[in-house]
Amino acid sequence: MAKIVPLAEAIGDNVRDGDTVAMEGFTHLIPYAAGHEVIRQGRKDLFLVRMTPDILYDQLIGVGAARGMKFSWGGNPGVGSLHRFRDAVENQWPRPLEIEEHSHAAMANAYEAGAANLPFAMLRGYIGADLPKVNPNIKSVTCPFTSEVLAAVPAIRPDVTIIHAQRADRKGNVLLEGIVGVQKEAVLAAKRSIVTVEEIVDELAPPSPNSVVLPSWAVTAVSHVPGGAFPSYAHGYYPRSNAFYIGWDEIARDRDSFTAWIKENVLDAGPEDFARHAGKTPAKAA
Amino acid sequence: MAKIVPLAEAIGDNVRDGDTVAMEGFTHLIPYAAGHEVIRQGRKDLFLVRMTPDILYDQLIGVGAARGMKFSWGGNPGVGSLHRFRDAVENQWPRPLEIEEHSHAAMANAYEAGAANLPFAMLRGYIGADLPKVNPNIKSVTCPFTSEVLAAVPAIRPDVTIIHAQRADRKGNVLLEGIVGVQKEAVLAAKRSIVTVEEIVDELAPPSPNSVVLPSWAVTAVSHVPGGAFPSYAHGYYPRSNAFYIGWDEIARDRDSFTAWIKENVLDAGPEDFARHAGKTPAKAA
Amino acid sequence: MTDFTPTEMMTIAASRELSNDDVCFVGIGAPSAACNVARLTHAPDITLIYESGTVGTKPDVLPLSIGDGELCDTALFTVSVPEMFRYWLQGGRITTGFLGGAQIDRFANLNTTVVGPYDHPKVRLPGGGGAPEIASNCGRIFITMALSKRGFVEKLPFITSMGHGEGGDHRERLGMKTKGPTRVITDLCILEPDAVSKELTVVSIHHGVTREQIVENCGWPIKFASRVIETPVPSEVELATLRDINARTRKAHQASREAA
Amino acid sequence: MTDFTPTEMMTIAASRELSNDDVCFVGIGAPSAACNVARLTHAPDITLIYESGTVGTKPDVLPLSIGDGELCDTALFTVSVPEMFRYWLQGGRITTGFLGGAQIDRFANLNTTVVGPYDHPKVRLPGGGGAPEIASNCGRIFITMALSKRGFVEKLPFITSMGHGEGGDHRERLGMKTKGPTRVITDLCILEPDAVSKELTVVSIHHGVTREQIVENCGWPIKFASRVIETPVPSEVELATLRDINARTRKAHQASREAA
Repeated sequence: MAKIVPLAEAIGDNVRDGDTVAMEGFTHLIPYAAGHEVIRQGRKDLFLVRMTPDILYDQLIGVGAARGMKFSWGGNPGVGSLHRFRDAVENQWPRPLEIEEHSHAAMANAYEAGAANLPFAMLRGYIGADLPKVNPNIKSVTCPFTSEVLAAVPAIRPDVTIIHAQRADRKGNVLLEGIVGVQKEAVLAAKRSIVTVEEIVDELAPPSPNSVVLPSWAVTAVSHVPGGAFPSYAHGYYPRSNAFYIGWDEIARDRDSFTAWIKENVLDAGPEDFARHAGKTPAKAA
Repeated sequence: MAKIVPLAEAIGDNVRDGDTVAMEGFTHLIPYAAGHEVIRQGRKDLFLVRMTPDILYDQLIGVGAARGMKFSWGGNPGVGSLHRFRDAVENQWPRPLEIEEHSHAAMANAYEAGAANLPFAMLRGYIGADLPKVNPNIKSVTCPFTSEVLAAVPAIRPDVTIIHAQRADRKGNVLLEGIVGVQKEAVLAAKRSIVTVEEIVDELAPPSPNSVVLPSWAVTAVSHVPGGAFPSYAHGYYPRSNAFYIGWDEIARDRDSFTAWIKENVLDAGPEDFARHAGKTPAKAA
Repeated sequence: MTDFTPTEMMTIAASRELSNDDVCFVGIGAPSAACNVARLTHAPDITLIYESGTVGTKPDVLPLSIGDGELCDTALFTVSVPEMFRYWLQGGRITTGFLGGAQIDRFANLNTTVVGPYDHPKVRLPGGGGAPEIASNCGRIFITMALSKRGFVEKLPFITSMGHGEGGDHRERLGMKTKGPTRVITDLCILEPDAVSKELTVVSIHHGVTREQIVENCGWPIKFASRVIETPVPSEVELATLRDINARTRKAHQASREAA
Repeated sequence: MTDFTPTEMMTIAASRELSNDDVCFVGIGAPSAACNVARLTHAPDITLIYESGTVGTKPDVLPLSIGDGELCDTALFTVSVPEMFRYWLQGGRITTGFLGGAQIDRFANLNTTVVGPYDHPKVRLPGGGGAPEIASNCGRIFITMALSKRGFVEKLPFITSMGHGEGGDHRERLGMKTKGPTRVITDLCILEPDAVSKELTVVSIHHGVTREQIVENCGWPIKFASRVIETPVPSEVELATLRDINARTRKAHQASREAA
């Protein structure tokens, strides 16, 4: 059964130095508040996993919390580069970053295989592409019926997965809605999981019997952090701050302005500071 | 784009003698009206696929429409045997029935692989079980990373899949809700597909953005057949007739009473006869 | 209470093995009754899953099929069948699976496939359904079956799902990390696999049942543990709960028969 | 209308290639604009899919990211990302995929991964994302990129996604049954792979553009088809539609900037 605890406690209990950590969210529901708490608690040597490392992972890389990253697209969506990520790969600042690079399809399948307790995932993928030449974790498997050769990648099994969701009930059952990405798979593939939520309610009340729900017994900890996905968004609560994503380009381009931003907005701040983003501009689909 | 046509036309255009046909439904939403239309149109030499062949496949087997069947559990749920299925396997009446038998997990994975356009599915399955000794379509595959050996089965790719759903809109987009079984996978795995529905509405209005929807362009034909899942049920419309399932045991036990039942309720009837079951006893969850 | 049927005793004995922390893969019949009695008595927070995809169901009446509407109506959520078998069962999320069968052997292997040769069966049974993977992927397995010579046999014609195979460390040798069948609950007694040989052994005898009855109703020379207890008789609450849910179930199925 | 920018011409030329029967895997930027112009002009029933899982979206403003809320709000339905890549893309349900990149070669292979050696890159680009499998699993691929010597290069340092590989029947030899890149739409002209060699060849030149400009802006000695037409200039409706959606998009993003 999930424990409902403050965010600092959830991170403190479940994220350890050296862990393989997936903070997932495909544009939507990115767990920014939880990621900032990881930075504040000074976790180090993390191996980060995420399909689309965006600003949050740029921040974790920029403060030197990560020893490596497994990913499939590392950019600022619609804006351009992740400057801290580039600085780490191109100049080893603030430390070298080991990378394991895949395609989206391979990562999505690898999470799926992790959730399904399979050792690997197979896909019709990487045909004619160069990634298999530089990534030894891309191999192949042969169909025992047709002899067709398919790409194979290891299942993703994080030590801990962290996601943000719309709401939980008081037992710790969690509802996700909208662009749900790979979050369910990432939680089920992990040894431990933390979910931050916009609201904790008496009745979960999923709108459909087939809604995306994570039962309490499949989650380790739930924390109430309104606004915790900002500048990403929470469908039904608040919209994405495209302006923040555009503005980040300038902040992250320079090591000093980045470091100053982290001090002011992460190190000297707390999860409660995210609350001002919650519901400030109601989402259309609320 | 799906064509919205009468059931007789949908079956006439899309189900051919000798086809591999999946009429899916896991207790819920079983396409009885469509199956009866297949019998009425005299299709023969069908290779039937279904995880849980129940009364509908007992009927198809009993009239001699099937040359073979791929399945994982062939019984009358909660009641007992399928007598027509047993008669075919034990006594070759009315004709021999080739069987390919799997476990539920293997069938579910095989449909999933078909929908994903993979040639085979793998699973942690069949360990210590005898089915692999009698079914040459159960092989193995070795993980290229861990050397673990997993079971492998061929993907299911039916010529045509037939399902029943709650509703479609006028463009042919389809909504399924409740126990959705393997129907989405079975449709996406097939070359052609037919969906019978309780209602055709102006707006599909799924209750959640993550509802189970089949878009019109992934479906071949949609037919409006209210009550078309009876004696199975349609969540939100009418409940399962457990009494019919219990009563079938007696009807099907004897070749003559079975044949008489088919003549009266299938050959001399039509899809419109199912309408009397629609909404007669409103479902709790309506 | 000593006024109970052997089937009631079997169901209640099974229900007692379950706790609030269990996530159960429930089958139709005795397992469904046992799980729901547990939920309505000592284990209100138990999670019941039916292979039709319904998770966290709290049915008011027992389902006739594994996919009755009642299960979905009262579930926390419902997933597709591929997801059920991939993420939840194979994913290792189920603590306890229930199985039964037409036949069982001394190592708790089960047959629900055929009597006679597979290609020319004397009796064609429904087949395994979810059993082969339930047997290997659940944390532990409970089996409920009435004890009879026809059901408890010396040698199975077909192994539908593996229990302890040939006994001993056979499961480990095949790479399985789950416990397999840990209890076989019958209408006369409770069996457990021997710690080393894994042969099913009587550990508890139901009230009013004799060792002779047990020996006579088993198809192999059945062994008794060095310490055998008497199964505590059903409490009033247990029995009332079971009879209530059975009565509600009969009424509901009758109503649906009349409406049909 | 002859009062249009090269980027507008590129977007509108791309939009014309799409029809009501298309199921498009849409990328951010020019492809998103092109697909939505098609939807708002000659192809109202076109199906637009974004890799975030949104199917059948009809956004009123163009998304900044592939997963903006607008896409989900206006979608027929939204699936998980694994389902998107497994059932819909790999499942072979997408007729047309859009790609772009930092660099392209004469066989329409693309690089969005690195400039310089992979292990010690001069410039680390975002990477492939969905591109490797979009390139192989969609029925056909359209590429939109501005023509420039930096982008259209003699040799790629890294092949992120394969177009026609080494040319000729390379795709068939690797077992692919899809067409690969069938059109490269630039701000100056439209290229198509030669029927046999698969080398990109100019087939249509935008109004006011000279052959010299095209030659000067390409990193390899670019070939012209034996018959080259002038790309029809944008119609008033096309241009108005594109400018309207761009204006709505600017306004929406500005609003979100002020609210931030």
